[in-house]
Amino acid sequence: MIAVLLILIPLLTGLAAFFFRNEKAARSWALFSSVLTLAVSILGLTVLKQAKYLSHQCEWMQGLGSSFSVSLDGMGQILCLLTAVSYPIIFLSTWHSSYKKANNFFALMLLAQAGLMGVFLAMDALLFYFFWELALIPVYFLCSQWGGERRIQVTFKFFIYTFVGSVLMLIGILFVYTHTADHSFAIDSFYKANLPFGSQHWLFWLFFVAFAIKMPIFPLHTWQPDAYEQSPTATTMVLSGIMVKMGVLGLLRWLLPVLPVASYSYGDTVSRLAIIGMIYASIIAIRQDDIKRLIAYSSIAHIGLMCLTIFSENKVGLQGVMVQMFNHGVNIIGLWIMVELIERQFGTRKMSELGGLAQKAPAMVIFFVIIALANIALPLTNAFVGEFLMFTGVFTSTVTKYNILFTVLAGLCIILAAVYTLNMIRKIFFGEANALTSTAMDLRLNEKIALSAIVGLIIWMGVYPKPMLDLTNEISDSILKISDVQHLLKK
Amino acid sequence: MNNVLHLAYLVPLFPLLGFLINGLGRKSMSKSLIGIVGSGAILASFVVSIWIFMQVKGGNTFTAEYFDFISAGKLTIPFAFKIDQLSSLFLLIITGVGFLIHVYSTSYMHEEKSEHFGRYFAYLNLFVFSMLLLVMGGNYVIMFIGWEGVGLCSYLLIGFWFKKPEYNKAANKAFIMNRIGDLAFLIAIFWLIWKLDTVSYDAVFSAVKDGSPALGKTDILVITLLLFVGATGKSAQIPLYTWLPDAMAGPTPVSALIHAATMVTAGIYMIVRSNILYSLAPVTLNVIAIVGIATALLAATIALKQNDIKKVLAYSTVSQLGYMFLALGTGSYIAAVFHVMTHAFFKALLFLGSGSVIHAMGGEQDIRKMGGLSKYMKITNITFLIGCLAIAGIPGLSGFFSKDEILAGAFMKSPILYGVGLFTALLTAFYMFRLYATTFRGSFRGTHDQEHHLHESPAAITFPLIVLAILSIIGGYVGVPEFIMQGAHSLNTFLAPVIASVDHGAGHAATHLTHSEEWMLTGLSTVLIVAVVVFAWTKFSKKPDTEEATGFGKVLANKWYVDEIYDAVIVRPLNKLSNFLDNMLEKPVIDGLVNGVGKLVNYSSRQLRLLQSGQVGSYVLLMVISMLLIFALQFFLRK
Amino acid sequence: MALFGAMMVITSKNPVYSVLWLILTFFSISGHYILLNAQFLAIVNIIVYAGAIMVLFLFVIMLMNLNQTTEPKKNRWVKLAGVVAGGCLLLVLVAALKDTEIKQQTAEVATGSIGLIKNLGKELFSTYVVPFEISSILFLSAMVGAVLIGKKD
Amino acid sequence: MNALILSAVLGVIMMFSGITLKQKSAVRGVAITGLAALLLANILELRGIHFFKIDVEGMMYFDRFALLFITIALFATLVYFILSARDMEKVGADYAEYFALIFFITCGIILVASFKSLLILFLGIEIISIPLYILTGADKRNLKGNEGSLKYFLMGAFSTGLMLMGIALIYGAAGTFDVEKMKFAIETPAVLPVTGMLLLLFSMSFKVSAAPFHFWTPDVYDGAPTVFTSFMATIVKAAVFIGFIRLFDETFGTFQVKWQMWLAVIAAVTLFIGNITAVFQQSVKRMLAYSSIAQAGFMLFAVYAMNTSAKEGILLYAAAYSLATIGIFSVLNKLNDYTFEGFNGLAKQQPVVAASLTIFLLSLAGIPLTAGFLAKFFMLKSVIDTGTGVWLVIFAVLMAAVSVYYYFRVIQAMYFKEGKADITVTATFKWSLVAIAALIIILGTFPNVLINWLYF
Amino acid sequence: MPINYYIILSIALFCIGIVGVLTRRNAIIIFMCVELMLNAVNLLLVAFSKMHHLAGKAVLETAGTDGQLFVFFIMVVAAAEVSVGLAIIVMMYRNIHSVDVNFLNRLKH
Repeated sequence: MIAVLLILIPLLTGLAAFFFRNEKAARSWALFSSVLTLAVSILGLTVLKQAKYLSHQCEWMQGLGSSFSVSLDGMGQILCLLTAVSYPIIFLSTWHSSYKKANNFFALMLLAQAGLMGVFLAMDALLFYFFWELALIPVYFLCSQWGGERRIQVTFKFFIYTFVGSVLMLIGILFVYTHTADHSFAIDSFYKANLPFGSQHWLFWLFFVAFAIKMPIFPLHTWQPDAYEQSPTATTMVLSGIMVKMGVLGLLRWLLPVLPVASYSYGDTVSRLAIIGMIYASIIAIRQDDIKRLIAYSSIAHIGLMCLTIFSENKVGLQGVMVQMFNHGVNIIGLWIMVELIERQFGTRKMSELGGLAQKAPAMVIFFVIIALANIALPLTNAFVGEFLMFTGVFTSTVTKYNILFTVLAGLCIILAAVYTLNMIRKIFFGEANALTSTAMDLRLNEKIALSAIVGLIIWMGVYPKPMLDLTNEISDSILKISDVQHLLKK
Repeated sequence: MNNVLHLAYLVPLFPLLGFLINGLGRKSMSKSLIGIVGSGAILASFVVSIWIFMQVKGGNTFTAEYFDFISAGKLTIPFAFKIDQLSSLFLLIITGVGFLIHVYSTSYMHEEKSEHFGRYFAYLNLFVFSMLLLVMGGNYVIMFIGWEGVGLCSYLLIGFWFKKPEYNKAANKAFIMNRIGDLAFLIAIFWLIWKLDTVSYDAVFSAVKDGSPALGKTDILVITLLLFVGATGKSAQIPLYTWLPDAMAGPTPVSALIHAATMVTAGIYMIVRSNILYSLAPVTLNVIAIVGIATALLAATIALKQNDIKKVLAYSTVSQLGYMFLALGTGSYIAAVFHVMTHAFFKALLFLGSGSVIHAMGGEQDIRKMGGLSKYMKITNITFLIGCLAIAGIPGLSGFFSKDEILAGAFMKSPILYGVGLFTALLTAFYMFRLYATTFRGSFRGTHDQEHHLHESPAAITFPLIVLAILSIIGGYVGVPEFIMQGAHSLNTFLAPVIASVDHGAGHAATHLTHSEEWMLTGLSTVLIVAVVVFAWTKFSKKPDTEEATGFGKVLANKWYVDEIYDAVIVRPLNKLSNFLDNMLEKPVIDGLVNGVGKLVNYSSRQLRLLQSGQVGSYVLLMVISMLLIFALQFFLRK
Repeated sequence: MALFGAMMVITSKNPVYSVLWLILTFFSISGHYILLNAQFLAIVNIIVYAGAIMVLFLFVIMLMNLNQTTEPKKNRWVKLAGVVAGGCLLLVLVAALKDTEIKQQTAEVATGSIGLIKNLGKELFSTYVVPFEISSILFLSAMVGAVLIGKKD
Repeated sequence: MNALILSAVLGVIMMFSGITLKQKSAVRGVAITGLAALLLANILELRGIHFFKIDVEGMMYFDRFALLFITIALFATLVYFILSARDMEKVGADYAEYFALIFFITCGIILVASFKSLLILFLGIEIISIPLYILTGADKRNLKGNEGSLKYFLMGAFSTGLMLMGIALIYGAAGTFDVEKMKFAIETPAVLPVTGMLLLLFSMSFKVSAAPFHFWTPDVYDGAPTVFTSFMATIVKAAVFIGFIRLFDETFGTFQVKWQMWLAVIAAVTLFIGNITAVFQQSVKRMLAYSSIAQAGFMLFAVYAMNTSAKEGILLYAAAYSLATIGIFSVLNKLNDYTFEGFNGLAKQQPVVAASLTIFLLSLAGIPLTAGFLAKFFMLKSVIDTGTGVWLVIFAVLMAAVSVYYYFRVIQAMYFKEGKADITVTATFKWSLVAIAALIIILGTFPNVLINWLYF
Repeated sequence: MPINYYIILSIALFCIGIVGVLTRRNAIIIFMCVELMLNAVNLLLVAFSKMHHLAGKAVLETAGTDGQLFVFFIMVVAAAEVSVGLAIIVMMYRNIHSVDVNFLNRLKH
């Protein structure tokens, strides 16, 4: 019930939002809806956490062997919570950004939320694919309609890029489907599918490319900086905070357990790509002048670490990834809020044109510094927990021989992250104020609330991450159990 | 839980509260209130620390676990504090010196706006909190939290005056260099987890002690090396020392507290904490000794030609830290801790004294523009002199005892180490008295305006100076060498439980050298030092070293060009690489490939549509040709 | 003769000659029909094709005054390509079909009664009545179409 | 059978209605009512009620598959009439005759969908083709229309020749035209039927505009009056596909190995040419012509795979593709400017129309939750089910991604570009569009509606 | 007469028709060539019809009739086609005063 509600609320309210005429009303409606979703999500975490509330299955396309099957497992809980938490924050923080045809904007945002929820909840491959695409369409319209100057080409590139990935995945899904014993798209059948080792190898790449584009993994990442740069910031938050998690979730739920042998044998290859991407993106981030691009590259680096960890197939690591999915989402949304504030005030995102904001906007700088530090995984912030566990996972991995090398190389990104993040802080906030920034205004109440929520989450998850880690315990075990290659090979 | 030391959480709690109150209320609170909250929090911690120290002294050590910080898979990391001799001693130093510096700051920073004043104290409290976490942590992860936390506060405080771009750059540099070390530290932690599935001190040390098969010789070697790399970052050793002199951009009390007394000694604390591991890794010890002595020498040479009062002290700090590492490398862990303690006193004193001078000079830091200040600032003059004597190692003062112990240890390890160490000590004495003489002796060389303003600092400044001066004098008597007075080395006795007694490791210096040898060494060094002091004093009182350095002096004045080399070897190539990747790889190649696919599609579209010529004849011809092809292949090739 | 006629159809410069050659070809094909004892078809062929259709062609050609104008030369290469392609197709098909599995069978020549109107008619109006009716739809539509197109507006 | 006879009769009625009814709206009314009756009659036959008891044994075969397709085709035609009938007025004066011809084409469609003898297939295809030649040239003063018509005619006649040769060769081998009585052995590589089969393959490929026999398509679709392009690009093409499938399933099913490879090649080439060439088009009409080629490539998958899911899928595909394309053409009809710029800013002027159009385009592009996605899904599934031709599938989806490019150009023009694509539409038109869009979504979400029919 | 002869003859006629379509520019002549192709088919069908009659008449008296009937239908269709086709050509001629297919190049690319 919870699972269905999580999809239905944004879907229905989103559709309803199309019919609002008044911007203010649409905005409030969207906020209301997102808070409602959040409430439901929290309800699912606390009061109604018995299995019967969390999953739902009903007939749908039974002729095809597909059913409408949604369920909240630990990973789903985390990601749905992330989605549910992000939306109110996004709406709050962009309360003062005005959009042409705001009703459409909010409607599409909510529809995107429905799609995202669906992706995180779907326990049926076809349903998963449906939502996968469905989340993309509203985002396409959001970016193309309300984005920056080059929005149309850039969004289009993004769309086609991800579309290519997803149709490849569709073929993979279909192929696995034909090999399931009961001709079903259900996730359990997929896990039990008796796939010949030979076809696992190319199937792996079909799936991986789809997820890699979404995450994105080097060298399939080039849509991302452009897309982040050109999208309206509220959408960028969705894109980078939540949407990239689709890829991570895909790897965890649909790749590792479905194709364990191939995941094992290509683990090193993928890890290498991930590491190259991490270092590459971190280095490029150093010289970016546009804040959005900088954050985009930093996100590539962070996601690369998740990918690396996933393929080290190690419990600590997987738990780290799941926690980090939440944390990364929270942090990067926080960063985008800052970017939005800066851009709205000064009309520029170029760091070279900013500077000295710290004098005029002390509250802003505090929030920014905290979030930025969380972004570079300073201890007692949330990202530290995630990254620590992920690195531990990589380092103690038993599926690769190169665990030490991987960790060290990936670790370089910690240093590089400090370099570009601190440079960013310095260039934006420190130094003397210039003509542009001397008129700066500090945060408004709504922004303070949104940012406080984020900072609260950062600290909470950084100091006491246990509740979240507990959520990941069972699911990471079950994923690892299914994808245990040694066991399979013995058979 | 029953142990009273469970209350140890109070120690970091007070600074944390102070941080929160000052941080959130900095706009609404008055400066005096901020000062009281800030200093009071530390005082409260100090009081609790004394109580803890008493408990520990009474033999009560305890590891207090509060909650599970991280538990994932087989790994469980509790949020735990370990209270034992080592940490309680450090608690005293941190909260004690910290309190004095807080008091000092209330006056020193008084000219800042209330908002920034509050911010300053918030940072300072946060720093103390982090430092306390570092030393109290019951496992490596908690230590790492503190470890990064102090790095953060150092970053924040160096860049405290955020309007000055170069200060911010210095802050960044400090943080990034620390991060390099931190990475090594982290990897060491991962290694421990990999091999032992735990990071708790107790578990790790007992595993080592019991010779757990999970942890081989190589593992220990790598872990210790990595930890040491971590320490070089935090404690400013070669090759990661260059941030520390730049860190002098921060307010002077900060330099005193963070960059002299406490934070930079974290590396020493870590190694002493893990001394069991190190004792099993002689190679690492050798590396530490060499790096330590090299750093000591290098920094001392640079200090010879510096003209910024704080820079001199900064290089002196680096040099002294090198000394401490030398001690660690020779296995004299207690000597290192001893030196940490004495150094905390006299270096804090020196920094605060220099702060007093700077304060009086209206922000001027160049010693060439000072001189003759002893006339105007009596207390500062005397206390500063005490500090200089202490650091130079004049007998009777604290520095003498600790330095002597280190040199003795070095001699036992290798006479070369001793020789270089002694030479460094002489250099130290030389540049310190160059500094002292140039600043306080001779005649005033500043502007008339400045001279007019010269005055003794207020009590909030002089009080800490006096206290620290007293400590600098008497601080050494907790570790009076055995050869002078049997059983007077109370520090040795106190710390003995936390130092592993590993048979083949290098034990206490005193047990291996005869008393007469020690007397001889001590005598030699004392005589030489006194000679140097007298030489420097007389030389620079009369004719201060005001002209530009030339020749080799210029190399020294420019810090051996290390910053330039780093810039050329690392920073600029990295920036260039970044530019290169962005402009030459990212856009044209990778994105170009992606766009190229699009262009290819477009191009082929343009070409393919030419096939649609509009001519029926060619349409039919193409159809016939394709039919022909299919027939031909069907019948003649695909039989 | 049929082949020769056919060749001439496609090589004659003057459309009228082409039509005449085509009529010749049709006649020769009709000859084959008679040879195969398909008298009905032979007659129909001559009436419908050689008679009606070809007259229609001729009529149109005359209407357009095309008899005088020789058509402009098509690009020689295109022509050559056409001939080569057609020739190759012929070669391939002949090569393929010459070994067909039914080559031993023969067509009944000059005997057999199925080609007679009586038999064909019986069959046409029994088994093939539906297609026959359907062809009326075809004619209807062709008629409507021809009127629609040919009508002056 | 109900539908066949009725549609022939309706054709005749429409011929005369042009004379008796002076009001164009009346003609339209008759046509729409007639078609609705036709649809009803067919549905009744689907339920087992036959109006006419005619023995068509050996000639036609009205099975579920055929009847279902006929229903779809008739429904699509009805939709087409509702949306576009008014626009036929623009073409020329012979309003009633157009309807008559379309009804005759419907006859042909029914024949092609239900043939059992090659003779009926031939007649059906000719009944479809001949009126189409005329409709293409219906706008007599339009040189493009004339040209398209002549091209279509010449090439169509040529392909008829190929087809007849094929039929003749097969007759030579089998001695019958009845598809059920032909039994070709797999083992012996019979040259005669293979040649005939290939010739039929070529001519059918021509009719469904599969590359490299597609050349007529863009020119004809572009030249023909837009209303008729809409009809021939959708319903007619789908019908020929049904014929294609039936032919190759029942006649040549036994030596699938012989043609599967070629079909794969043709499908791949078709996808490639259709999609790639569409990318650079400036005119939406011509783009849609190429897109229809591309879609044909996808539909060829059904012929390639020739299994249950292929047959289910081709019906869905026919419905999805026809509805969406008819919808797009109906809007295109109202525009003056057929280039992409013509759509600029449509979303501002006509949000409802633009939204429906977007759904049609998404459906064509194969985005989930639209019928178009499921249709493509079935096609892919059918091929993957055969266990061969994975390369083909991968190639196809890559091409589908290319197709997104040109479909979305229209969406971009409507939503993200400034312009004044002002069209006037009636409320009926608007809500019909919305209804179709809703239908597409429903088909895409709950395809069982259609599929269950197949089994009941 | 062996059926092979007829097959080859028909194929030859058919191919000549194709070559004609390929090489000529006059729409009417192209159309005539198509008719030639149809006639080739007719001839082949009749030949096959007789062949099957010979082979199958023992079983069924009317064996092979269908072939000839098919020819009949082809002629029917051809006639219809010709009427429409010529109408189109005439329409074309009225508009551009030419029947040269090379001038049909308004629609391309």
